[in-house]
Amino acid sequence: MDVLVTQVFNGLSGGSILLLAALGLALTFGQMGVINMAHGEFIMAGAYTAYVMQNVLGAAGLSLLVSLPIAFAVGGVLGVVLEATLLRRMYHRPLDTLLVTWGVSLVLQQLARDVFGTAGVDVPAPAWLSGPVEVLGFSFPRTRLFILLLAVAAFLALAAALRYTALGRRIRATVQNRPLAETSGISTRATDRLTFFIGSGLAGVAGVALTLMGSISPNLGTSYIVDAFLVVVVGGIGQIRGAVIAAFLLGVAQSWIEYSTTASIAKVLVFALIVAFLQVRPQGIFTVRTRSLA
Amino acid sequence: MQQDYLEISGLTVSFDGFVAVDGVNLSVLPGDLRFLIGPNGAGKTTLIDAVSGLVPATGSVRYGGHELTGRKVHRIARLGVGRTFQTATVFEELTVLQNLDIAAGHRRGPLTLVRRRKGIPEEVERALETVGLAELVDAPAGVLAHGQKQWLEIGMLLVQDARLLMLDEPVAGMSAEEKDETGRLLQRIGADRTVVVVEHDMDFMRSFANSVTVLHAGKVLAEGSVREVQADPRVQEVYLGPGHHSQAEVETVLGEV
Amino acid sequence: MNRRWVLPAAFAVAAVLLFVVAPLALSPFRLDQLGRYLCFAIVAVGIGLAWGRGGMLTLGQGVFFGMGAYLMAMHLKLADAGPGGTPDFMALISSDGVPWWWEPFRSEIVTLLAILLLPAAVAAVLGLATFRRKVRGAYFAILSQALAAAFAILLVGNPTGTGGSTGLSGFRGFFGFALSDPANRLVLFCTAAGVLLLMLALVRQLMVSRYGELLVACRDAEERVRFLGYDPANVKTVAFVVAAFMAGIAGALFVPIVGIVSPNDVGIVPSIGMLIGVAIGGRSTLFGPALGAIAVAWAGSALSEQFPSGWTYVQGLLFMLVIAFLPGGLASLAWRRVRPTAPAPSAQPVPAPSGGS
Amino acid sequence: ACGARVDAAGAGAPAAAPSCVDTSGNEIKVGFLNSRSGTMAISEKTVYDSLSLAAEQINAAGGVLGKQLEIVAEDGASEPTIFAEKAQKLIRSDCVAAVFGGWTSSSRKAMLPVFESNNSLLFYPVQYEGLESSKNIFYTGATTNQQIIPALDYLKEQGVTSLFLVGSDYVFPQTANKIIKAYGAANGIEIKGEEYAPLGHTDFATIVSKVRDAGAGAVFNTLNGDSNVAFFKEYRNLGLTPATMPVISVSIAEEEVGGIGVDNIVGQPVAWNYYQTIDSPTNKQFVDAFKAEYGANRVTSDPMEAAYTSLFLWKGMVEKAGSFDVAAVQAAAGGVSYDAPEGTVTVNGENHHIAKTALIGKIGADGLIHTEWTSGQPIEPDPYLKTYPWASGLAS
Amino acid sequence: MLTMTDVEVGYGRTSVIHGVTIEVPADGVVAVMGHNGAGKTTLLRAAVGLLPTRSGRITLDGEDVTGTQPHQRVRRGLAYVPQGQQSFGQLTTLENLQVVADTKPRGTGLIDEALDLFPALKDLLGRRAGLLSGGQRQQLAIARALITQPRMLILDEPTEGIQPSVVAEIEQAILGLTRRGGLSVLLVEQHVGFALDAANHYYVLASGRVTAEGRGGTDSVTDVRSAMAI
Ligand SMILES: Nc1ncnc2c1ncn2[C@@H]1O[C@H](COP(=O)(O)OP(=O)(O)OP(=O)(O)O)[C@@H](O)[C@H]1O
Ligand SMILES: Nc1ncnc2c1ncn2[C@@H]1O[C@H](COP(=O)(O)OP(=O)(O)OP(=O)(O)O)[C@@H](O)[C@H]1O
Ligand SMILES: NC(N)=O
Ligand SMILES: [Mg+2]
Ligand SMILES: [Mg+2]
Repeated sequence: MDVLVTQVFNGLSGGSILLLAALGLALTFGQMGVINMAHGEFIMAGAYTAYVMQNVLGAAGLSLLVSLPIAFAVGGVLGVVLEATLLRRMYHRPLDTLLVTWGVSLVLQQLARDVFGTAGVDVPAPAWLSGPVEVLGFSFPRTRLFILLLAVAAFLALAAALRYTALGRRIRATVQNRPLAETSGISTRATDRLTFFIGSGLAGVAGVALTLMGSISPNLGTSYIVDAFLVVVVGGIGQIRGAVIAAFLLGVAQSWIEYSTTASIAKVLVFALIVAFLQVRPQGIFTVRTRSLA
Repeated sequence: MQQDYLEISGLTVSFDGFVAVDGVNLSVLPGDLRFLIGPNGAGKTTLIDAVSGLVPATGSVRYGGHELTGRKVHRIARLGVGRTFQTATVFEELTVLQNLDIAAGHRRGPLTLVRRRKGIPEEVERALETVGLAELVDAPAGVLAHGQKQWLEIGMLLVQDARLLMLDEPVAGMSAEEKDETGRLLQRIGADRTVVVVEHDMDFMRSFANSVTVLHAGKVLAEGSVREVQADPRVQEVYLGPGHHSQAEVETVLGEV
Repeated sequence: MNRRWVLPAAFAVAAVLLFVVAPLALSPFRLDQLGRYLCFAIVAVGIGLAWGRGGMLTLGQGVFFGMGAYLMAMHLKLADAGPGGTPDFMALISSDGVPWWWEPFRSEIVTLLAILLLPAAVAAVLGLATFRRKVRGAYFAILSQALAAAFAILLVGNPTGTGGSTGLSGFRGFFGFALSDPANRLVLFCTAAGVLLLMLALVRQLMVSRYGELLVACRDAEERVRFLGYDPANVKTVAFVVAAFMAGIAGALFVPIVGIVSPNDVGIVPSIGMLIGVAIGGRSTLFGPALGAIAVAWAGSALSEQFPSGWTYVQGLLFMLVIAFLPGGLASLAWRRVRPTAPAPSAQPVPAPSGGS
Repeated sequence: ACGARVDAAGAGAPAAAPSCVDTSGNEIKVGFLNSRSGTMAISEKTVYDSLSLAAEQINAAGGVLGKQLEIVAEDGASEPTIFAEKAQKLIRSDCVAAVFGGWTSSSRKAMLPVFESNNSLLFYPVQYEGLESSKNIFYTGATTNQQIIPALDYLKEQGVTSLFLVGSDYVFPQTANKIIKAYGAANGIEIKGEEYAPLGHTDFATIVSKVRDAGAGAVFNTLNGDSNVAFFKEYRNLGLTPATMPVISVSIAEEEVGGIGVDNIVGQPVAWNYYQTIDSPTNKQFVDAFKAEYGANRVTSDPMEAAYTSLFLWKGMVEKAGSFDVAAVQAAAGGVSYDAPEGTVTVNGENHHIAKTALIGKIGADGLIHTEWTSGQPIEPDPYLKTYPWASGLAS
Repeated sequence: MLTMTDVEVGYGRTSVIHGVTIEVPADGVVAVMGHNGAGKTTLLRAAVGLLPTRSGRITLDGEDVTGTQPHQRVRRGLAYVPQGQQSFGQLTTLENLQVVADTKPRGTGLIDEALDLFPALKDLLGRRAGLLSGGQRQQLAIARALITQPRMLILDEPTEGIQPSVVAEIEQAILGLTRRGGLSVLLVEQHVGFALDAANHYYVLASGRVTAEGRGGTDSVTDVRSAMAI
């Protein structure tokens, strides 16, 4: 029972971290089809934003909250720059974006090394987030609860925006058929940029959250990028809700397997499960059928 | 040869509860140029999809002594079933010649496959002449205009040597002369094959159909000669709405009788 | 020049450069270095087929490369240990002796066969499983990347069997010949060069064959191919298997030339690294991937000798600029020179009405 | 044209090509081989810095045998393959007299055959898993009996009777844990659990939950790199402290403390052979010189000190031999000692490791490490643990 | 309303349209005819801005729009129904209409009007457009264009794939709109009878050049047929 509660919580918590890292990708990859390997470095930029804010503001409690919107903007601006300079000309060859953004990721990592130094830095958690909360004899780290809430909130906001707003429709329409969107009166360039801003901004937010969990170093992004993509793939491309289910499933699977084996075996087994899963549902949890032969 | 006919019985296709093809029975014999008409959304394309294996269906589709339902797309194709698409789909980066050569080739063994093509195979040569793309033989298919792609698709069917051909709106977007040419071509190749053509163009149908099946809301509404079908009040109702319709009205929509 | 002679001439020039000029002009150290580049070039030739022609962006070539390399390394360790002996690293960290799955590789024949067949067989199973289920495009790319990650984790986590993160190193002999003897190293280099030329010839034949056209058709409109009676899964699997086969052989040659294989050579990063040369050289050309791989590996060594952190920037910029602005790779520049009247590639392909419209 | 067969050339050690080291001029070349790009640059850059400092000091003091050191620096790029290749280059193309560098065991293992087949010298400055000794390598970091075993002795003295082992999934932690288990079995310390995380693993919720639930007396931590940060943050978030369950670490040095966050790790013990806070004139001089060169905010750490020391040890060997010749240096090495910042160290001529004093320190609120316990005198290196009866079953 | 003067358009290095000049007067209906591959679609794509012109000028309402983006032209009152039954496949039918109506102040009213014209779409509002039949999608495409209340409507074979009765309705609707005034139409249509019936003026295109032109009306059918027969 103890183990059950702890491991389910750990799994959900791990899932919420994956979800935060993957949510922006669900937009830029799932919706726009850009395989942005630099997404991890946008996360890193968010984390360093928190570090800089910490140094500027001092007070840990305040700076964490202030960092969230600022990191969103930082990630977003990085994304827009990437979109406007390179990706703009590549929407018709999505696989190539993977390699271009891999290059961007190399450069950003090295840049971070040259600017912030190769050693990791620390952003202390504010007092109201340190230590565990005791509920019914179980202790849950406050930081993990905070990330769980943040992830769920970010998901709800994004899903609602896409589903119910004109902006959401515009984003989806542009992604579907660029020339048609353009001739329907939508500025596809502005829309692409905005979409990329939001998706990359979410990476920035994820970065701030991750400062509560682990190290802030130039290779921060590399630890999350593959898992984040797997979340989107398992969820089903173009499906934000799929990403949520996938993130929590992977989180729980990882923590359960890890509990009875080791973290390494858990990772390998989770990969194997994903391959097996794609045999059953090659298009992910949620599939969008179309009649085209594309 | 005697077995080379298409026999569909009780064919049903449904998507999440929506029944697009609803218990269709249909047989088409070789030499018969069968037109399949019906309002938009009647289920014509879905019917072809089901026969060619693109969508799962229940019921039975038999062709040449084989049951087709449940088979994979490429297995059905190997049984001599070919089709075109409502929006022409060709290999954009390959040349016209390469498109045709590939269509001709599923029977080739591995050894032929790993060898280089020498010259233009005879059947490809013939198809090029027939569909009038001889001059564009080395052009990438991606640069062809809409109509030219449709011709190329027909050419691919020819070299594929399909015995059952299903064409989804093959003359959409063609000029009158081009339609006539296509029609004559269909008659020629239909002489010893089983051909099903989906069309909205009533003039075209009238000129070239041997027999007509009208589909409505997934069901067969009427079947017979062009004249019989045009005169069928149920067909008129489906196309024109309920009530009696003047001869002139019927003619504008269903063509001169 | 008559076009018929271009290709044989290119092969002849390559042969002279590799078999005559390089051994005479380069110091043994540089020759070893070039030998390593040639291994990457062999991998690149296969990637050119699978990715350039077949559209399969395989981010997991490190797995097949690693299989070939580890198979070879296991054999060399066992051979060094002598009949019935236990390789040095194993004796140090475990007292269990040689694991059962190492035993077959005491045999030279078994090892060679395994190098030729095992990566290809694994690729065949993986390829059929994924392509049959229509896993493709970005899905395939990311899946293959996850595979590379999992493979590296497995290697690291199993030190008694694989040497863990340290990998396998310290080989003395190669099928009985001392690896430290310069004459043997020259033979090794020539073997790599010969294999490269052979692989180029093989891929060249596949590219110009009907199979090559079919592969491009599957890349561009996989579903359409089915209606012509082909199973695209088989078509794609063949290219994937050929690429894996080449990667495996390259890995096997890499081990005696470089003297070590470790998880660092097989994970996500090296797997992507294997693509960069292909992209830069020109993914859908014959010589482009091989030349690109050699050039990139050379630039890596040369630049990092001068500016260690600079190489990371250069590598990143190469990826960004070449792929964004020169998708055909450097070969497309050369091609323009050679054939100014070449048919224009449709620069702006008709915007595919995606998403089922 | 086939070259020598393995057997024809003796036991796999065919005669090396003659050395090309040029000793005729006023300068002598030495190679520094560290990762200055890639993931290991974080650590190895610091080693490179202290090597450079040592070279500068040696040159300022008149060089080695009257010759100025000319440094040829190469980047190992965090890849063992590159290390092997660059080592080859340094030896054969640049003709250096000795090479200093390497960090990960994989980089060392990759270079080892290169140095052996060329009969050249490598000075390796990092603590490692032991079970190795090559006549072409000098190991100036600790082997297990100079770090792991003293740490266990310390824990035993503190009354710890049970341990939980947490490490990264690779050879150093795995070997270290084998030794710890054998020690535990012989000394009545119960091992309550053993967990490995892949390198770069960042979610320690499950592992830390297991650690908490196991209720051991202490945790023995062989995690490497970034994983430490995630581990200690999680540890503290679950309310665990040095008082409830201390975590002794063997891979966390001064530079890492900042990244983990002092708050998260303050009061936790670590085991090394050197800390910046060592109070001795030699160390003060080293630290001051280092800060003067690289900035007051930089810290010094064990591997940096071991690298710095290695250059002086080589100088000592060369001067004792009166020659740069490898065979002469090898012959002269035994007994060479140096008054290093960590204290006096002496080269063991048998196994080419050095005798070092073990120090257990605690992380202070200032982010530095303060000595708590010492082995009192230098411990003779014993890479194969031959002098420890309980370890006899470890390596056959 | 719309003029294209001496425009040259192409793909890659090849030109497809060579110096074509056409004019669509305010409230006028102009038909463009020609064989497959004549360049009709290419011409229209240049008119809406999907393809850049290599030379020549395009004006809309007297203003030069040659270098502008399609959406900017749409904001100036242009609407385009491309060839090939295009839609936003993953959006529902309703969302396909909304996404255009979003740009308009009283969008929902416009959607209702469009649905009255194509009642068949009413039952399909919740279905993804990618799942519709070809004809249903084409109706949706025309509805989408009309929702923007264009002053200049560009139609590329609008009745292709649509059932005959609906074709008749579409023809009536287009004629009705133009006769009501305030709408100019540039129409590519294989259905020569309808095209000339609707048009005030026609152009025949062959190999990227205008080879014949003249006044609309059913009288011209034979002229056009013979011009196209060449
Ligand atoms: N995958 C699907 N999911 C849901 N509904 C579908 C799907 N495929 C087709 N339909 C619906 O089935 C009906 C029949 O479509 P089909 O394409 O067969 O019509 P059609 O007769 O070919 O029409 P048209 O003449 O317009 O091409 C349509 O209402 C369509 O929306
Ligand atoms: N993307 C493209 N790249 C290169 N050439 C193209 C492209 N699209 C069309 N073409 C060429 O331009 C010419 C005109 O094509 P266009 O589509 O404008 O013809 P069309 O008159 O609309 O024909 P249809 O009646 O078949 O629709 C054709 O010869 C075609 O080969
Ligand atoms: N030698 C080490 N710590 O890897
Ligand atoms: Mg249809
Ligand atoms: Mg057209």
